[in-house]
Amino acid sequence: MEGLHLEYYLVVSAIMFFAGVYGFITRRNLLAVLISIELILNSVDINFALFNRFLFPGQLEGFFFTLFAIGVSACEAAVAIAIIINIYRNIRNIQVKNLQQLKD
Amino acid sequence: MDYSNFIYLKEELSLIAVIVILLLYDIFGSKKSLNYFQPVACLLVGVHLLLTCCPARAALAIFGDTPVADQVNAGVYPLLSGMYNLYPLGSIVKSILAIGTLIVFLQARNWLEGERTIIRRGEFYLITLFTLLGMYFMIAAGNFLLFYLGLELASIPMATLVAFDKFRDRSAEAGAKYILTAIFASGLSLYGISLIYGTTGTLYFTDIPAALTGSALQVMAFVFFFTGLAFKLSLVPFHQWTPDVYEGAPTSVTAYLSVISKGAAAFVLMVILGKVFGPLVEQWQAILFWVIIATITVANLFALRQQNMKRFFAYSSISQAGYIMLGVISGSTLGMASLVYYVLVYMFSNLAAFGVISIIEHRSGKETIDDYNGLYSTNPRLSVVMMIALFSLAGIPPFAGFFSKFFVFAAAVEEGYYWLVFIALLNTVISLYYYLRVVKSMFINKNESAIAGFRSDGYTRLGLVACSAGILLLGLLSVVYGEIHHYSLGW
Amino acid sequence: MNFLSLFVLVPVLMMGGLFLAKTLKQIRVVAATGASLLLALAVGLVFAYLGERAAGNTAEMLFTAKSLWYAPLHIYYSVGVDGISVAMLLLSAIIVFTGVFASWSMGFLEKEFFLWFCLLSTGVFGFFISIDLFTMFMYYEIALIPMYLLIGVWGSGRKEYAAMKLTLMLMAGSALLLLGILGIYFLSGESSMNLLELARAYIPAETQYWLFPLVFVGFGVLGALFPFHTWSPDGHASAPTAVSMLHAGVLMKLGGYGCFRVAIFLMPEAANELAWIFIILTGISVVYGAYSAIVQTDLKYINAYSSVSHCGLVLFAILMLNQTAMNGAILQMLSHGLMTALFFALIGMIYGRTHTRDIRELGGLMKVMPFLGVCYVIAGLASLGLPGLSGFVAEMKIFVGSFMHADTFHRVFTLVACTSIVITAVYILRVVGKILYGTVADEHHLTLSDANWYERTSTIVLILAIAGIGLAPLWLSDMIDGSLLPIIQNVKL
Amino acid sequence: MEYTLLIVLLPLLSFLFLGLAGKGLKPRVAGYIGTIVLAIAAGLSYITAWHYFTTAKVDGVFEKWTPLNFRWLNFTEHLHIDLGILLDPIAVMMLVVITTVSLMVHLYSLGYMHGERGFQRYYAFLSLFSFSMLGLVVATNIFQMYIFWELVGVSSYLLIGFYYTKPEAVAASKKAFIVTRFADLGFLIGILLLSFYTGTFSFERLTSGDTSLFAGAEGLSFMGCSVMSWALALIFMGGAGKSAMFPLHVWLPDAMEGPTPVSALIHAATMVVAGVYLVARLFPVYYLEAPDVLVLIAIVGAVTSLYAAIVACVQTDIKRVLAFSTISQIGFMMVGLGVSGLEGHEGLGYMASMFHLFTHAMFKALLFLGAGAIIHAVHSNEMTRMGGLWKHLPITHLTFLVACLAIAGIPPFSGFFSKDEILAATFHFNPVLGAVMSFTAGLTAFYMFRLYYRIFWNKATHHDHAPHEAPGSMTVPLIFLAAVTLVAGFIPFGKFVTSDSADYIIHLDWVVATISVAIAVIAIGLATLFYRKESSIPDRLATTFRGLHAAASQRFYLDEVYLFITKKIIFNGISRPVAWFDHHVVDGTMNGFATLSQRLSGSIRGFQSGQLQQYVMVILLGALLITVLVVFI
Repeated sequence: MEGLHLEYYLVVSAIMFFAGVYGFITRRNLLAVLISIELILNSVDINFALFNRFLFPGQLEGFFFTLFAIGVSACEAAVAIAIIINIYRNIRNIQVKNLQQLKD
Repeated sequence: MDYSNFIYLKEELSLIAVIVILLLYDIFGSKKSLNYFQPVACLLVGVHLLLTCCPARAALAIFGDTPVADQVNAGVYPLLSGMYNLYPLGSIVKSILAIGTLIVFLQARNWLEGERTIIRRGEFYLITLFTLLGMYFMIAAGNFLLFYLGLELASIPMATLVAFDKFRDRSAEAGAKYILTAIFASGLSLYGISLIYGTTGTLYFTDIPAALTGSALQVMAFVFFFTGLAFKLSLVPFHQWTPDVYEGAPTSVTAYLSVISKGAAAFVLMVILGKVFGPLVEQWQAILFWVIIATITVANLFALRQQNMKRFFAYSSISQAGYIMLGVISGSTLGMASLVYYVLVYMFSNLAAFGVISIIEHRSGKETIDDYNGLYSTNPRLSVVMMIALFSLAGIPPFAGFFSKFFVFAAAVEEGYYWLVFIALLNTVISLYYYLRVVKSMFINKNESAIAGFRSDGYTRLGLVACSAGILLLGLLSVVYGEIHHYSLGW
Repeated sequence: MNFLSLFVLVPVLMMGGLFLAKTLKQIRVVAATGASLLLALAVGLVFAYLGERAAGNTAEMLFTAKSLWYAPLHIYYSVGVDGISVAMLLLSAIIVFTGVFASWSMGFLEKEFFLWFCLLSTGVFGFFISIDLFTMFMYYEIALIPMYLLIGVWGSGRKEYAAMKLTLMLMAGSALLLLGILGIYFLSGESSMNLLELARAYIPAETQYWLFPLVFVGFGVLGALFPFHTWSPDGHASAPTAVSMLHAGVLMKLGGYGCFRVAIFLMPEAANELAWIFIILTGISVVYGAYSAIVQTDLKYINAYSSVSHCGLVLFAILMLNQTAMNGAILQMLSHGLMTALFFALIGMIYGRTHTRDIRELGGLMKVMPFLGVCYVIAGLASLGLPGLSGFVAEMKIFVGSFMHADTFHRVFTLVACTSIVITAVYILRVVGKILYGTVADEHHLTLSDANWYERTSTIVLILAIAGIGLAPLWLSDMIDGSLLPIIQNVKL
Repeated sequence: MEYTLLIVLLPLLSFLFLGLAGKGLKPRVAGYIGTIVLAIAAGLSYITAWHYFTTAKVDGVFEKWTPLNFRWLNFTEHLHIDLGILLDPIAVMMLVVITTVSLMVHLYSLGYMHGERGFQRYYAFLSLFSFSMLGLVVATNIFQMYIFWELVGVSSYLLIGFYYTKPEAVAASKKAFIVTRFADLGFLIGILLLSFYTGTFSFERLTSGDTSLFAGAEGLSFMGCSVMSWALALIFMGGAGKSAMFPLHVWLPDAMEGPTPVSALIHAATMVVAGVYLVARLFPVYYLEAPDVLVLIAIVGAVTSLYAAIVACVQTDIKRVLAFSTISQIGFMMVGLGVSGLEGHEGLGYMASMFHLFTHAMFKALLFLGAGAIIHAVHSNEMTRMGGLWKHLPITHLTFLVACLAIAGIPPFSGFFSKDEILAATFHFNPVLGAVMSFTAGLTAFYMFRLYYRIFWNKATHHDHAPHEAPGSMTVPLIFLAAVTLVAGFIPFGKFVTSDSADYIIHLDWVVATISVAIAVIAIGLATLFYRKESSIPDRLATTFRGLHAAASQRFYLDEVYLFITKKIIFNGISRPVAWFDHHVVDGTMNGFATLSQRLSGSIRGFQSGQLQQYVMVILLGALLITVLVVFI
């Protein structure tokens, strides 16, 4: 515990965050994109837990926030997957590049 | 805290009651009785609206709790240990949103009664009301947690609404784009909130300002947080989803998205900027300054050459968001009042326009500007409603849009934003150009094969009449603005 | 209720009446009744005003009334008139009246036409009775937007382009204006939108320096200030008759009136300091418009450029900041309003018969339609400043007044502006000679008829007004003079 | 004296009545109304003259009477346009001249214009003209004069263009109006300058000799001339325009396109001398404040006079000859004014000039009316279509001859007296100028008799039907005017109209008189030699002086110069470029904004690519960029 400062964890979460962003931007499959988003959300969860644990140990706000955020991200994933399935049903494909009917 | 305090939550509770009733109705109602779903939904929302509009003071007086009533009247009254804020202006905004929702419901009939959606019509009303509830929470939030939950409640169901026409791949594409961008934006926003929590140690709105130091990290946190709301408001550069989603989504949903969702976000943004990020005022004003310029200008430039009506209105609504932000940037009482008023007027105008677009789309399947050529000769009333709406959006007197624009400009000028207002004003000229394009196609252009004349159903007409009345009267009757301004004092 | 508000109420009621009207006859009855009522009101107002003044009422504005409208911004619905607004109201009423008769037989969509026409009149009348900046601005914009549809739907030629250009340019002008008004409101320290209260307040000089151009250019666009005048030729050329009449006759006056009521009245120091820039611009307008008119071949273009020249003279005179010139400017507004309306009415009537406005295709019309021909000559003579018609009075006031300016620069520019009277003669006579005299250019024209009763009504009323001002200008000029004093005093501070 | 108002007002009423109701009247009735009204006005003028000249003399000096003066328009407290009636010797004289000639013309037109389309309109215009001209001469102030000056110009415009279906007439009317308008610009600027420095328009104050009035302009000068000189020179420019002084005379010959009686009234007897009248009106001001301008006036007058006389020698259109002769004679009047002094005997030029104005009005009107009768008879203006008419038109012939003798300066016809005095004054002023004027007088005699012979003698041309004498309504005016021409020379003019309103005893300068009569006789002799019978001398002379002849018959190419200025410089050189500039640069800029926005809109459309991941990237980059900007800037 002593060896691991807050900063290390923060670095991890930041890396997760940007990995998620990177994934979102580069992956071609909608599901992979969705997974990348989960990475982002999880990095945030880590952040909340960390701050609560390290900086404001007397509170529970951060932990609660984490819990709620996890719940919400589950909902988001569910809705997103439902829509992706719908897309698959319509165009038999879930490649991001096929989502380009709407532009200009 | 005793249970009588629940009366303060009358907006949310009554909405939840409505939702529950409708849910049960949808589940257990017979197939025949479901034909009356729309009137019932409208009626219930109407009842809810009455409750919302009924001032907290009066409601409290019934329960004999006058001291609290006075306190509420004077300003913010925290409830649930500060998690929930009760303040009159919030109630006003909520009732505005409820009115908008009601009009959207009125106008949804044509679409929902179609063969592919008729079995799912109940869902539309329910999901819409859920998002409305989310917005209520956002508005009432006194803590980032509630705010976040409200935000998500307002945006996740929205994605299902966008993708509601599940057999149209455009609708699905729009839904996917919406949900993924929304999650991404809320991810950024959450990241920002986490950093704020990290640097201040609290999530309560009232405690944060004291702990803000203006450090680089906090500024970054703020910007990330801001992204989430800017996304909902579709401010440039967070706007790119808007045209695609607006075009792809069912028209009623687009209307809802462009007005209610945006209005709530604008109000909440202003409240949070003022209440929570007050110490960072210089930073956020600088940010808004450029964001507003970019928003109005870019959106106008894009709108210039749009052909699809819905897409066109998407860009129009982006630029309108820029004007709304003029109220936010001022940060003053005048700004707040003007913002709320602007949202109200904008709501009526945009809903009128979308009402017309919607009914034309469902009666004729046409939705490009050129299709509207010669509309006046076949459907004069619809054309006039559309024209009024467009003029109001462009800010032409005697329609209400003129007044709302004037007030946001006044608010910004009061704080010395002369250049900003100047640029915004020049942009109104561009916007006038493209609004007039539509007017031109309806009134001036000749068309052999104009959209055939038809008679719209009673609900739609009621909705359109309500919108037109709003557009015509809101400006001339100063009492509306006066009330809003009165309750905006000190927010 | 204050009876000035009737000026706004009557057009609104007319709109209601038109809305209910079913047949063409009913529409005409409503329009004619309303317009006559307005004219009667305006004439009554003139008498009431003169009566009050004769009775020794020296208040700056008469018949004032105000009621709070938007408290947070201190916006009142406040009305009041002085001699200048009375004169402008009379002008507007005359033009509206004659405009109704000039558009007696539009041929299609009469109801809509008159509805928009009434909305336009509402704006115009409202503008002149207002003494609150906000309502003034509101009415100003109300008057602008109907133009788009009036030109776009009922116009001719490149009407869509012209309508769009006109609307956008005027709106751009009003954008500047809005900023200026907000600036005045917030920087005067008075927290008032009332013109009279603002005039007593002191706007810091350095603020005036940037507010003045905003307001002046904002109104100036409508007053066809060079180089923002280009909406005018195209717009006028494409507009239907009554709209050209109302637009050139009254709407362009809104610009001059506004420059004068708002820009100069409220910001006298900047007016003194910055006038020279605008004097150059307006001086250019005057000469430039006249020269441009010489080579045009479309009747309406000729008249439109002539309007640029004449309206330039209005702004030019206003900037001289002395009583005589300003008085001349107001008279010029009246005079130009009447004669240009007459011109447009006649051009409309000629066009309605010959279906061309190209002077190369017209000729010898005097023989075919003597009444219209004579009226056209009278309009032309008024335009080139024949004594006994209104143009002379106004121009002489302007020239004498401007020349009295102590500064050589102003006097030199006055002389430059004077030269326009020669150029005016050139293009007016060119047109008259071309279209009215000579041999009939087109044999089909020989079968054309002279003016109808409604056309005669319209032109005769205008000619009477023109001659009335031209023959007995003293009462009018005195009425205006009395109201100029506050402005002059403000400028001299 | 209030009835003098009627003199002015009656023609106005007549104009309004004929103008508004004329269409419903029979042509003849309209003519009678106009004529009767004018007759009343003429009668009133004579009464006025008699009344004035018998009672206005106080201490040997004619007083100025102002029976009527009211404020018409305010400029400032002390600067205002009044309308009123000012009676002084010249005004009264002009009233008589104008009403007389106008009456004659009205009468004459009954016959001459008989059966013309627009007969009523014609009489309405004549009334309008009479009104304007009368208003002009009785003006109490310079601005009133300017007002009526413009009105006169318009009536002239309307009457020249009376035959509006004839393109030449339309062009001539346009030209007349525009050229005089241009001159009026000078007049107006002159008024502006004058009133700016003196603070008044009133003739009474301006000519009172009170030099303190001009103190404001003291010491101010522009380009070497004092401000007052400029002002007065510019005012003279107005007069020069109306009085067809070189080089602003170009409109007058063309103005002959109007009906001949109109030429007689407006373009010979009355309107064209308005410039002379203007200078005479302001004479004290000219004399005291800007003597240099008077010299200018004399020179302009002399040049005009000589130029017009030369051109007149080669014209073949009889009305043009008369037109140039008019120009030349007005030149004489101008010279008379230019060389005149103010007080007592110095004022000979002034008196002579006014006298000449009076006599010239009569005999020139006579000439024009005579020419009208001739044209009426042969239906042509060209000398070549005439000849040998004396036996067909006996009355016309005789009266014409009287007029020719008068203009040639043969005693005892009126022209002799007036012209001789001008010559005397000129010689007194400057012998060279006097010589030039004498030469011009000789030319006058020459071209008038050229005209006379070519019309009435020379080779008779064949006519389809024999020319016959004009009806009574036309010959009566001729006889009347001839009678006036015969006796007018004996009017003791110096008793009535002088520069200082005091008596002036005329005594003939015998030397000058002898010389000028001798010159005139020689000139008439030459003309007789050349033109009495058909002769080849003129042709031979024309070939000998080919250049001069060609130049003179082309009026020394002045019209071409004007055409060049208007067509090439103003129309093509200024207006077209201005219109081009307006259309392409000013308008182009505005359109450019529109195009620019459209272009910009087009160029950024790829930004909205429809790609989800790009949207997200933009969001992220936007957020980062904003952070960076806010944190580091």
